[in-house]
Amino acid sequence: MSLIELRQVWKSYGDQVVLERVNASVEAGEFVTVVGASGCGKTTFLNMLLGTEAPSRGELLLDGQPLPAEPDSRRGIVFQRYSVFPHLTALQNVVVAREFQMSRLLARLVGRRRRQVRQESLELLSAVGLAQSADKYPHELSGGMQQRLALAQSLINKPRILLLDEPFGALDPGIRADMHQLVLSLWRQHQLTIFMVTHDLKEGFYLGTRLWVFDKVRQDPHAPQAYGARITYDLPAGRKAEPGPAVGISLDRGDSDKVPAKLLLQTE
Amino acid sequence: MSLIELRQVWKSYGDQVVLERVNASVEAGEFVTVVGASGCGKTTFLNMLLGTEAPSRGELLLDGQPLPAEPDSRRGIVFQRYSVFPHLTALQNVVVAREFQMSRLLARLVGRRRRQVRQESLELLSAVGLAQSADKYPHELSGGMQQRLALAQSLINKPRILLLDEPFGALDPGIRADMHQLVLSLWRQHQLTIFMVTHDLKEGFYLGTRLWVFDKVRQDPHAPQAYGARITYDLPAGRKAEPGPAVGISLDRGDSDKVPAKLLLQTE
Amino acid sequence: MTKLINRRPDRLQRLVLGALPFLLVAGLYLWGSEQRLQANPNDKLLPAPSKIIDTMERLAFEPSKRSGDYLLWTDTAASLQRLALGVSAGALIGLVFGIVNGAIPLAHANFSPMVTTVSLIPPMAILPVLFIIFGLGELAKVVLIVIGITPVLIRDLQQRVIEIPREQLIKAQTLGANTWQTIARVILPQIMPRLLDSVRLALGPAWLFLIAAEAIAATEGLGYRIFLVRRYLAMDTILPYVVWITLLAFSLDWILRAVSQRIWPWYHGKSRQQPVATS
Amino acid sequence: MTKLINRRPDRLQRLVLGALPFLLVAGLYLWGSEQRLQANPNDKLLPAPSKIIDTMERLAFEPSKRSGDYLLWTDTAASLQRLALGVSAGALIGLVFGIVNGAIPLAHANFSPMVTTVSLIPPMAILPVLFIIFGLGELAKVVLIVIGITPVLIRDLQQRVIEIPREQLIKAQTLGANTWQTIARVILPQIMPRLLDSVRLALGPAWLFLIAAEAIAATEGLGYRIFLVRRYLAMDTILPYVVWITLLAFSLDWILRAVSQRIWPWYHGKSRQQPVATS
Amino acid sequence: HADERSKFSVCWSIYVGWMPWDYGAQSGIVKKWADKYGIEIDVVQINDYIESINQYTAGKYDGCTMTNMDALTIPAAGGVDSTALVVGDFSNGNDGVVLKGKNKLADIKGQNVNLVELSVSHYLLARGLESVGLSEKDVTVVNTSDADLVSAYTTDDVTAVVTWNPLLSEIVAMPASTPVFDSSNIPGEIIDLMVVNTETLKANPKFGKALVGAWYEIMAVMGADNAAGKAARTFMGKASGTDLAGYEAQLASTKMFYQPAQAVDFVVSADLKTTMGYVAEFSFEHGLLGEGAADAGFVGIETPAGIIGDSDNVKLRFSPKYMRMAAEGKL
Ligand SMILES: Nc1ncnc2c1ncn2[C@@H]1O[C@H](COP(=O)(O)OP(=O)(O)OP(=O)(O)O)[C@@H](O)[C@H]1O
Ligand SMILES: Nc1ncnc2c1ncn2[C@@H]1O[C@H](COP(=O)(O)OP(=O)(O)OP(=O)(O)O)[C@@H](O)[C@H]1O
Ligand SMILES: [Mg+2]
Ligand SMILES: [Mg+2]
Repeated sequence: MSLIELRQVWKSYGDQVVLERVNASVEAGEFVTVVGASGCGKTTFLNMLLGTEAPSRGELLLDGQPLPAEPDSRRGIVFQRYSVFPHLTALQNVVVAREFQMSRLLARLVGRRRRQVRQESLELLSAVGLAQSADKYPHELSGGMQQRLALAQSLINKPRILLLDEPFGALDPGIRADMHQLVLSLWRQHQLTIFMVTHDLKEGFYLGTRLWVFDKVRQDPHAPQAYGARITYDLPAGRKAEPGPAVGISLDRGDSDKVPAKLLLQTE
Repeated sequence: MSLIELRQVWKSYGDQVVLERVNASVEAGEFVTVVGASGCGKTTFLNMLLGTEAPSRGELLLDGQPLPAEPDSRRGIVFQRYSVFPHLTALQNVVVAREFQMSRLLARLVGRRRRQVRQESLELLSAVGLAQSADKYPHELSGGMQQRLALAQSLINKPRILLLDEPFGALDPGIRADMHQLVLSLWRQHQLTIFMVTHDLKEGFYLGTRLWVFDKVRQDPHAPQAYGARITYDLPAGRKAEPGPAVGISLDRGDSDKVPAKLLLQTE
Repeated sequence: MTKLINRRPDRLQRLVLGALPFLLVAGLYLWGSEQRLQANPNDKLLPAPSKIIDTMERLAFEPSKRSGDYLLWTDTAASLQRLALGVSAGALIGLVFGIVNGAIPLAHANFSPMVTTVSLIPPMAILPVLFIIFGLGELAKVVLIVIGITPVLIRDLQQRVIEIPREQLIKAQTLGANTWQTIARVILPQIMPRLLDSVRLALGPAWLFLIAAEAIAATEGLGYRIFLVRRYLAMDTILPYVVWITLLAFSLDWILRAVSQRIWPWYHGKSRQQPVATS
Repeated sequence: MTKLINRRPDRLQRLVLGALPFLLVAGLYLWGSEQRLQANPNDKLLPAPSKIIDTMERLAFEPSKRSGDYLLWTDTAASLQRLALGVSAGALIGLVFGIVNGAIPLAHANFSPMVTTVSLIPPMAILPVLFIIFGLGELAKVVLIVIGITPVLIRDLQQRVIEIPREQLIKAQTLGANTWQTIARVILPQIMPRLLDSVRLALGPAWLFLIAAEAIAATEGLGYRIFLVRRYLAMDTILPYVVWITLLAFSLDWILRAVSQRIWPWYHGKSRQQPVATS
Repeated sequence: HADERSKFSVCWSIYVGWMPWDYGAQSGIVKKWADKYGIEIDVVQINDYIESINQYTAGKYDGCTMTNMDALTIPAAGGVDSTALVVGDFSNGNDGVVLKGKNKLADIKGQNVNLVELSVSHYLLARGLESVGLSEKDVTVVNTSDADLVSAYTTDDVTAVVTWNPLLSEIVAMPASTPVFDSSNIPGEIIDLMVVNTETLKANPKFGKALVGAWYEIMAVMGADNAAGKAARTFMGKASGTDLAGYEAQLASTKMFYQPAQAVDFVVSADLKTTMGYVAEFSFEHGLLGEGAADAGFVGIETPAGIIGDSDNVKLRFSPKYMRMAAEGKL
């Protein structure tokens, strides 16, 4: 049985058909990257997987069961922005995720369990390179560090599926390359199934095991809203091949805890 | 005589030295692209050219004269965001620039002069591909269209120097490619001198006639603020060579007036 | 079970839920009124609805015995006129000082501390001073409204001006604009819809000061009537007057918002992009 | 010549410019007072500064003959206590309803229309009703403040809750949080500093209602004293009391801001990134 | 249906004739008398005069100080059966009409007159106008809150006011002000009372006895021309925001009934009935008796000289019963 299965899924808002007849099945452990023109429904698709939107027609199955209509801890998410809690330090941002799970009433842990969760969380922060910034608030972190933190936070409760909606869209190109490595290593290590939306086709090919292109196959020039997008290409992507060698001027000036901002000049 | 000359320019904010001993001269018609790590002083440098910041030490000459300490119409600018006036339509955004110049008291034109300025402005809007959107407000335009508008607005008063501070930083990669063509054609047509800050080294090489890399040459680990950045590389860049052939899946679906959003798959 | 946080009422549910508290209040009133009237049929505190309707009919549709006026309408006209004058004057002063303080750093340094100080003085405390300076006529009432709302309007608007991205002011200068042109073509038109927002917020205090002023010296007006009939505990007049004032306040707010949306589409278009709560 | 829009005063200039209007007002007062006192040495309208200082000394440092209290301090204590009670109660109610209305769509549908309606009623208009319901004791004064500020606080805070990016609420749910946990760990802590902001804004109206309430029913308090001596036009008491109230209002505001900056560095850190005006 | 109780509260507001209540409460005289009858009486000050009457009418207090006219138009017209337990004084110059720059009452014609509308000032104005052959139609009445009359008078807008003390003396002291008519021209028509709920009084005669007993002990102290009397008057002056001299000036224009016998005589005389007839007429004309009132007699008023108006709807009673006990030393 596939992990995720979509059967004839339609999604429309009022008159506007956003997605039509989407069929697909995804196995555990795949890394699906999703590209498509702006406004074609990529985020809508992710929202359906997340449970914040329901399909208008068709079935969306998780482990063969209809997907619950609201987010839960089986599906983690990282948005382009606003993915971490601004009022908590980096460490607290990760700890709180465990506290939600382990203390249903107060969402606060004390004593031994608290120490244990702190320890776990610190390890995960180290894994994403934020050990030195554990006590900083998000506003003291750079954009890239915030997205690392969001990843760590999403992973501590061990979701089976990780949804990423242009997680690197707001980052500098140099920092992106580092994030790519991080996502790939987390994907392997935690044996995740990842859906990632990106605007960058190259990124899609580079990261994914499978690349989906969303596009409309039918167009009515008089009623542009009448038809929705579908998965027009479902391509095997380049994963398993390691990234090509990068040659470049590296303006590396990492402080001890910062992941260096690199400007990579890639050979064309 | 060079158009712009920098002689031993320093810039510091209190204790923090941002730029130190910057020397350079730029001739009319050059296209200088500026790259460097985040926070190294690129925007500060542009601000000095603009006149909103003054050098702490050294001389900054325009046509051999000290640069005036505030912005004027000889230097146009396009920022990453907020570059157009949200309360004016696209056409009004361009017209207002002429009105500032031609009607010192009311900044309003009437009658024949008004019609003439509207005509001029419409032509410029056509040149940047916004003829169909002349009566739209900025919030009705996409990010790329807003930046096109900002370019048209900056150019109508014929500045000698155009300053661009990561003008495409907030745009999708697909749209960027179109913007590159536009900037290059405007540069040629209006015989501009351009300074453009970018985070993308490739973009810098591709667009400029000359590429500057800002970086610190000295570092004091105990006082990271003690030393500023300088122009560490001043490279001749690839301009005059036309862009390499782009092969790819084009998800072109431009409405008649929208510049198509392209996803380019470039050969590596 | 869907989490509470995710459960959204549909139209009908919203209507029913929203009406509930009003029905509850109405029910409580009816019950209390019945109780008291049983104990004392002349009780004035919670008059029966029929009594209230009678009184309102009289105030709205029968000329007063003493002056021959239709009291509700003369009161309303008098109050609305004072409100309009006071709020317009306040808005104008707020606009001028807000823009000057916000746009010109020297003016900000000059006026801002004084404005802050004045905004901290509770106008009620200086009523006697106001009367001495402005007399007791219409002027004094309008001035009380102006004094009550203007400092806040100025601070609001100067803040709004400061929040205009600096990029735009620089941009205007690179297009050749001088200070005056920048104010006239960049700042003023962007501040106008924000002025209307601020005025909508200021209407609450404005009503307050209007009623306070009318309570102190007047011959007509909604606040005058309420405080006059308070002398004989005529709740059958006070309660419908309060409802009427609330309705007027609501309509004014609604009209101002509608006007703003019509005149400045770009301003509301901008917020359309973010979901706007309909609180 | 630098454009006016670009000219920024340095520290000294700011100080001088800022002090100017105050000096002007003081000068005008002295001149006016001198004029009037020459014409009529018993004039009460603009007492000489020496008279004001005498009166203040008496009020602050001599026990009152009647009660043995130091009037200024008992008045201040009484008023501040009422203010603190009213504002705390208002803040608490505002917090609870603001969060519930903002976070739970069903509650929003239920309460929001009522809150909007109540916020439109000018509290002054229902003063008579309030006193009848709540009596004239301390309770009534506190309740007037509560009624005056709470609807606005609720609307403010529910708006702030709605403005928390939806992404965060979804994120919390993907981390396993239920509604209650989301409120306790995500919404409440983020709303607290915003509550303090709203409270600071509400202090102005709170002072207003306090003074209005004290004018009608009290035996001590700053508003009471002003009201009492108003009948005798004792400007030598009224003026310094107004200054004192202004000072108190200013200090309260300052303290609240300082507290907020100390407790919630992340909140102020965020705004540090944008230049914050010091209006 | 009122029950027998042991705790009572009465309210008062600042006015020359009511300051003794404050003195009685502060000096312990009220407590002494309450103790004597085994009850407790709370004496509460309320700043706003109208609010104090409203509170009494709403049933929050068992007694309240007010004038005869307000007793008729607020509690009595509101269906609360009230008894004037103590008739303390009548205004004998304490309320007055003041003109700025003019010196006879007839000059008031055509002017704006600032006063507390529907109060005894309004009544005084009406009586004054009558005396010079004018009517209310000849002037414009501007409702003005009492606390603001003094500052209002300093402006040029205000040329004519009707008010009471201490505001009256402040205003008269200002330049170019002439008092042209005052309550000494209509002696005995503006009466200051302690009004209590009739049913409460019936069920609790002790309450009436204690209040009246206390009142006349206070009167004895304050009326005496000795150090103790002076101290008491100084206290009252301070409490009302002025000093001994100011307070004595106000007393001079107030006909205080220091002896209970004086008050009893006043209440039983037929003049009271005539006065209350005027007051009822005035109140009816101004709509103060409510819309349900068909004529001035809608609310019945009981005086020892007979009932005025509807004897089936008697809501205001003047009874010399308790004051007579005081006069006879039976308390
Ligand atoms: N809640 C909604 N109500 C109505 N229309 C919506 C809603 N959410 C999305 N849409 C519409 O659905 C379409 C798809 O939106 P979506 O955000 O999924 O696109 P996207 O592919 O993620 O675009 P982008 O690349 O810009 O993020 C858009 O036309 C959008 O306007
Ligand atoms: N007005 C100012 N006051 C104090 N420090 C400033 C000011 N403006 C800039 N700086 C500091 O100067 C340094 C250079 O800033 P600048 O904005 O020029 O960098 P940048 O190269 O443009 O960075 P980025 O790539 O992030 O845009 C930074 O450390 C910044 O904090
Ligand atoms: Mg999207
Ligand atoms: Mg920069």
